[in-house]
Amino acid sequence: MQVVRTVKYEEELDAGFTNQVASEPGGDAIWNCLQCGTCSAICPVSIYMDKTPRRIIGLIRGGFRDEVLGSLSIWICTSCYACTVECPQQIRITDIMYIAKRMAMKESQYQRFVVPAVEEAFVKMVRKNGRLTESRMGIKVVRKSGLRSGVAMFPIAWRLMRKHRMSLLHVERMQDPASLRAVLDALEPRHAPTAPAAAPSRAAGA
Amino acid sequence: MAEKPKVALYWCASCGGCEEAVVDLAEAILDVVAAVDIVFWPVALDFKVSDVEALPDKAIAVSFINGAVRLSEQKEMVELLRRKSQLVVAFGSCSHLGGIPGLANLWDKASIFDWSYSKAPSMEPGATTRPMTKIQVPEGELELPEFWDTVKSLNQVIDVDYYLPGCPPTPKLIANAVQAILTGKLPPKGAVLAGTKALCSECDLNETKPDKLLIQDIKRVTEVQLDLKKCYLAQGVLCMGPVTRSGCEALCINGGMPCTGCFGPVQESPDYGGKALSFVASIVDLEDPARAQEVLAKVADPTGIFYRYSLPTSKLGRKKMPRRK
Amino acid sequence: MTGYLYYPGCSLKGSGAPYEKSLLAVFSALGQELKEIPDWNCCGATAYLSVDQDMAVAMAARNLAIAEKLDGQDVVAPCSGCYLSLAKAKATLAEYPDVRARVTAALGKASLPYEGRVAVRHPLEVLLTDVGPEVLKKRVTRPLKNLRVAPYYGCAILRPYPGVPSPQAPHSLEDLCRVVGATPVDYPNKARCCGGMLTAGVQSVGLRLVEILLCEAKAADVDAVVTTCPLCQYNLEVYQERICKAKGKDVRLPILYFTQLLGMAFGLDDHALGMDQLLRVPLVAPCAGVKA
Amino acid sequence: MAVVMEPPKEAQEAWEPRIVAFFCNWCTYAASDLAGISRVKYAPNMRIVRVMCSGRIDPSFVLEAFRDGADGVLIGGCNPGDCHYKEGNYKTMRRAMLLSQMLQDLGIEKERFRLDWICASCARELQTTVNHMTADLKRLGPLNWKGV
Amino acid sequence: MNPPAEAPRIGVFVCDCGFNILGVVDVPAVVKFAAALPGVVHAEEYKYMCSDPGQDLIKKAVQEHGLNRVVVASCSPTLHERTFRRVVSEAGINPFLFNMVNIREGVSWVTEDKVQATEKAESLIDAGVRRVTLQEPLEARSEPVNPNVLVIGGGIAGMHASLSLANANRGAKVHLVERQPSIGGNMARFDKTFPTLDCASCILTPKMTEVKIHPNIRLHSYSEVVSVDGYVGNFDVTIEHKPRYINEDLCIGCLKCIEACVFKDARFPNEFDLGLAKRKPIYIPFPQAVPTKVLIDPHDCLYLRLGTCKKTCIDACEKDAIDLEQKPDRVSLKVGTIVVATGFKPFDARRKPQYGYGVLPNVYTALEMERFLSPTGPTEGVPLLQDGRKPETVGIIHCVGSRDKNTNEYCSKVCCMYSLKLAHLIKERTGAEVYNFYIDMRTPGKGYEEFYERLLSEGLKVIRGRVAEVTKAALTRAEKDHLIIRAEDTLAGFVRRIPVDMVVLAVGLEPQSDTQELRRMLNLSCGHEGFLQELHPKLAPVSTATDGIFIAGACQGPKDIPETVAQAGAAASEALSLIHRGVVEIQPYTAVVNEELCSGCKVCIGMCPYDAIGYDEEKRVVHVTEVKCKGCGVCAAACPTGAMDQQHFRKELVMAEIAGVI
Repeated sequence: MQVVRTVKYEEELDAGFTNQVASEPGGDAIWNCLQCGTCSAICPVSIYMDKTPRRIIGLIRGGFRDEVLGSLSIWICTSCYACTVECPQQIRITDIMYIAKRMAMKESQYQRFVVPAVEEAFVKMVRKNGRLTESRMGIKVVRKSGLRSGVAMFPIAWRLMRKHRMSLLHVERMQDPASLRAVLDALEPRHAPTAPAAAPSRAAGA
Repeated sequence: MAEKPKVALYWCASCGGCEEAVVDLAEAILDVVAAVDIVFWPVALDFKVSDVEALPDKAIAVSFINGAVRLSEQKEMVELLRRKSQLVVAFGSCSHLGGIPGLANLWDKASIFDWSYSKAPSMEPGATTRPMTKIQVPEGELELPEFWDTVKSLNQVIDVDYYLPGCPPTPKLIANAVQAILTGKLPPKGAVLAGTKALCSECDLNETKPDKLLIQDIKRVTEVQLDLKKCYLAQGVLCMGPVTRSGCEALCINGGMPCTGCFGPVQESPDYGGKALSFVASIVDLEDPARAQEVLAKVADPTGIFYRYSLPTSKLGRKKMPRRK
Repeated sequence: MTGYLYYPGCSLKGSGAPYEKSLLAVFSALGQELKEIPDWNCCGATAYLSVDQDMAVAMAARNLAIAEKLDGQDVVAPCSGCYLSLAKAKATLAEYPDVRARVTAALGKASLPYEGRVAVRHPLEVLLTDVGPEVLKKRVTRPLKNLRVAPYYGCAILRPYPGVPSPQAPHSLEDLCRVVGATPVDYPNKARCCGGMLTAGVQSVGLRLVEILLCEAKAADVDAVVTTCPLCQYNLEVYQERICKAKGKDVRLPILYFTQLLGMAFGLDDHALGMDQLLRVPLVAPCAGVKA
Repeated sequence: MAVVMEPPKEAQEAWEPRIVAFFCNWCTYAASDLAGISRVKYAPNMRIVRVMCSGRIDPSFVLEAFRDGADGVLIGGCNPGDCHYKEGNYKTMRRAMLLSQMLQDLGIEKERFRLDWICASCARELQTTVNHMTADLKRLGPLNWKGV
Repeated sequence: MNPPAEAPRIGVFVCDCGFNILGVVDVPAVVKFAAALPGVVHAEEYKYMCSDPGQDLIKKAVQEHGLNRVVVASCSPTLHERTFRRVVSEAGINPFLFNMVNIREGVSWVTEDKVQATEKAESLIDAGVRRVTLQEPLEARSEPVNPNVLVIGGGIAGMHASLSLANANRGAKVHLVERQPSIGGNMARFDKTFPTLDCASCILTPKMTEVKIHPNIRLHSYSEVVSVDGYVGNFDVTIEHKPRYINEDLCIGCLKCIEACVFKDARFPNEFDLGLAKRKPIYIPFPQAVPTKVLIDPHDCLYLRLGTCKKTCIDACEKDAIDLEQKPDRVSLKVGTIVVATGFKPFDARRKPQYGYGVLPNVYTALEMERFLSPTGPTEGVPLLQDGRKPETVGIIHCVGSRDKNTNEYCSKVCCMYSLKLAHLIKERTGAEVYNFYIDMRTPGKGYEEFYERLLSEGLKVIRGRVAEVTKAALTRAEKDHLIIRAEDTLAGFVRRIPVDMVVLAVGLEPQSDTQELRRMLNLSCGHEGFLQELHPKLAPVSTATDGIFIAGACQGPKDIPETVAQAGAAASEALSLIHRGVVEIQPYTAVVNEELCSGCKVCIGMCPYDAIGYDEEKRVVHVTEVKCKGCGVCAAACPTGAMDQQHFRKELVMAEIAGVI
């Protein structure tokens, strides 16, 4: 058992963090949170999160930037919007999770974790072909999360292929992916507002 | 009376109806002609402006000026007559309120010329000629008076002593006025020589009105078989009686037509259109907005109907033209 | 012949092939035309939103813009995930002017003006409202009498943009079951998430969610689970073997699409419904070799 | 000269639209009091003239306000059915229908004359109405009827 | 309008109102501006104009400067117009030669920019001064106040108000109208009340009987107010007595008819017990009902529904009180004041499907639990599960429908306390383990926190976490055949799933469903949530914008019984002060016609909903019956010639104000 200092001095926190989140679409009502816990209660995967959704919102309001962007919670969220619908203060918690993910992605703060890597692969493939090919995606997931999981995935892929629901040869592609890229490139990458002179970030919280 | 009082009659932006009205005095005109010395009456007698200028100031006992003021020349003439006359009487709706020509204040010189000289169907397409105030021609320099953007009533140009309302004023009214002037028994300056109350007070059909004057629909005169014995307004036909000054003895109504308001407003409420609109909208007794909108839409042209004779002397006076880029 | 614009989405071209087959079969049987949006692109799903908001919205909005350019008929998105991405893009563009400015400018460059006129709908709602239960019932030739079914909605069709009425207590699948003569069972977790991308990313958590849903369906002793989304169908179907091995519980169950259920009741041919492409087929289906 | 002169540039910036608001005592005036009590801030361009019922507002008052230099006129009354005197606001509604048509005929833009039903507890609605109207008028620029 | 008699000598008094105005408006500059206005001979600033020294300031200034008109620029006229008019008249000036300019609610409280606020204040004062210059002296009219009082709603609020009024009033009648067959309202359904746990019926039944026997109270039970016209001091009220099919004067409440009814078993849901217990077609809502008279439900009674029945009830009744042909009858009466005490309706738990009310077994609302706990309730005081067993574990969920923007955003104030009370009673009666799920335990009243203290020491399990859902999908063996409550224990930091046998939903309080009709009938207004709106939340909590009509209890907003009774007393005293003064001042804002200008066109007559304008045949002009005129001014605006005008709001005054504000 290692004794770790848990108190945070104010200057270690990022005071502007809350408004950063609030200024993004979907983050506007974050200041109204009652900390009532409905979101954590309705969330199907909150029991697997290192910090429950309620605590994430509380941390964002407190300015605990590193704890939030470094947490597992934002990656385990399956965006099923149950919290958004149930929140008595109508805070869009799912959108706030996305905002946190985008910030974490932009500042590559996230720990080495499979979900962000998978999502980055997804984006790359869709940018190239305009559509996703499940088989190729499956391979990428296996590469990212280690060979062991690949072994378990193999029988599934095989049976799907026999049922003509998956194929290694066919690549699902738009006729003219360039027209999609024209749209995407016209949007200069709007990285989430980076933190102002980010406070010296300690090791991510326990 | 050593000398017969001099009288002048002049017409500005006028349809000539007021001149007609004088003639309508029929035999009575003979007494008038006998009693006065007409020194200036362009429509009927060949007097020249120079004749008037030759007269000493205040020489004319009374000038009857009809028609609205729309050209620079008319302004000069009425100012001249003002100088020369002891009394000036605004004769008829145009000089009293701006009259029908006053409705031109919904446009301005540019758009009127644009229509009359280019866009009107009678013009060949692309015609661009415009009237000029000065033009050199072989014979010399020709002049035209300046055409104003805004039509004005007489009292917006010169000081007016009395007003004879009506389009045109009724012969009886004219006779009384002349009589009053000749005998000197005149009300205080600025008075309108007609009734002081609204027309309903002297209209026989007023008794037939139900106590609560409320209508469910508005009909145009052509859309309904009017019961001439009953108040037209109660039958849903727009009659401006309640808001128009009395004095005409309900001439039109006795002729089977609703009053259109040529005698103008009573003293207390100078803006005729605002009051007309208010009472019409108030008596249309409908609470459902859609139904009310549907019926009120039958007042096809509220500005034209409510300000038919009095746009120049209304509170706003004219339309504010959109800025042309 | 009223028509709709059809947005298949990547899954229906892959593991969701039976969904596309049965959808097209059922709609054409009902005389409803489904015109595939020409050169549609991926809706961005949940991944793009984690990378860049504008791009995620633009991805989905491009498809809507193409739909508007055609004749602005309603867009039908069978995959609940795509339905959610398209609806979310439309809502974000309507609510946030600065996002709208940037995205419409970008779409403009690809000469795709976007005004937000087009409606995004799910085929389950289209069938029950535009077509209506009576018309469906008339078309049923082979009522699936003693078929016990667990109606499973998942989350994207319900939240946060309800694709079917009364999102907190949905009943559209139950209504559909009654139309085809099947008996819908009371399935409390019918609106609980199936794990979505988690079954690939964090398998321990994803499989647990799937296990809960399958155990409950098993406990309700049903012949099949009916879903409205290819991702839910994939999760509930392909991991059954692993869960049986790992947890020592028999959770094997056929996982159908509601369009397949309807197609069977219409008496359509099994191949046309992609029944043979399922890993496990309900006994009542002809191709299961056993006559109803 | 009918063409309206453009006010000089810098007057444009310093210029603040002036809204004359006729509020009925029972509903909209009560809402303005509630806005005060709840510190709901709104554009200061509006000046309230209190009357007992929106039905008291004579269209001539509106014409007078525009002639005297108002850039916008707002009438606030109770929702139909809520009038303290049973039916006063129905007359207001009908008069406003004809009046807005007449004002547009006279070149006064539609946004310059508004009739809004604002109930006694609708402080927020009052705030949005005043702010929106002020923004509209800033876009339209001064009416400046004296210059017509 | 005749010109003002003497030259105007106006005094302008600008109030700082502490910092409320001074903080934003540059008052000294405003005073300097006012001093320079035409007609103003004196202008000064003071900290609190409405205070005594402030009022004396005015009187002194009137003397010193010979003022004949006064303008006070301070708060809203709705607050202090009457105060300052009294001061001005005491200083010898006609009270209507006074004008109040609102620069607090109208300016300082709603404007950020100080310069613009000062400019706005100055232009409003300019308008106020121009207006006061043209104002005419008027006399307020006084009307007699009818001593009778109408009280709508026979719950604890209505009963207490009626008793306070009836005890004070020599000879005047209190008409108490109650919609249900018996008075008692929602409180009659409770078993115990917090925080003292004294039994609801023990403190309620004596009051009910007192109401029954009080000579000054005429109880109209099973009746509704149908229409209210008139104004303060003179309301014409029509009440409809719904048919009980029993002659109330004859029935002595012996209840023999109930036994004799053809329906041997009670099969129809009893509304008083929220349908949990059953009753016959002929019934009495609950044993201590007042009046203790039976009634027949026409939807259930065979004869009234189908017209065929042996009518055994009639034979059983010795008093021959049953009259199956009874029709509703209406009675009209005059009252001077009205007290509205119509109470609340509980939030319909079906609007929260996540809690499974009406779907899952053993999920009840708090009101239903009150009936279970009540000795006269369906289970004689011991809450039971549907299978008859006593519950071993019970979960009470707070804030059902309240503090939730998807349903009601407001906090219903009483649910925390009554949930603690229910927890205590359930533990006492069944020995069950009770969990309370709350967001904030709100115990604001006297003895409330101590009550919470007591519950904690009794071992009540409290979990700070708003419940997300109640489900029967068990995940572990222990959860089988239980209702699982899923909530995050935010203090412990864990999401928990707690299996219980029974769930109680602490539903919030909502306005009655027909508040809108009641509001229109009485010319009142409602707040955003739908409760009746008080004149001023702090200064006039039981008065309304309509003089003579007062509100008390939950109809004005969620509150507990102590506060309700306090408000009932307050409403009674407000009504009594009007009654004892005997007269009430009516503002002289009536219409007045200028006969020289009236053409008899009759446009104005149709404008008046109170028929206050008549047509004089000989003079061919209209005339105004001042008593009937309410002073709205609609006729003045419609008059085509300006002959009709409204006192104190004459055309010239409004035109002057317009000129001032621009």
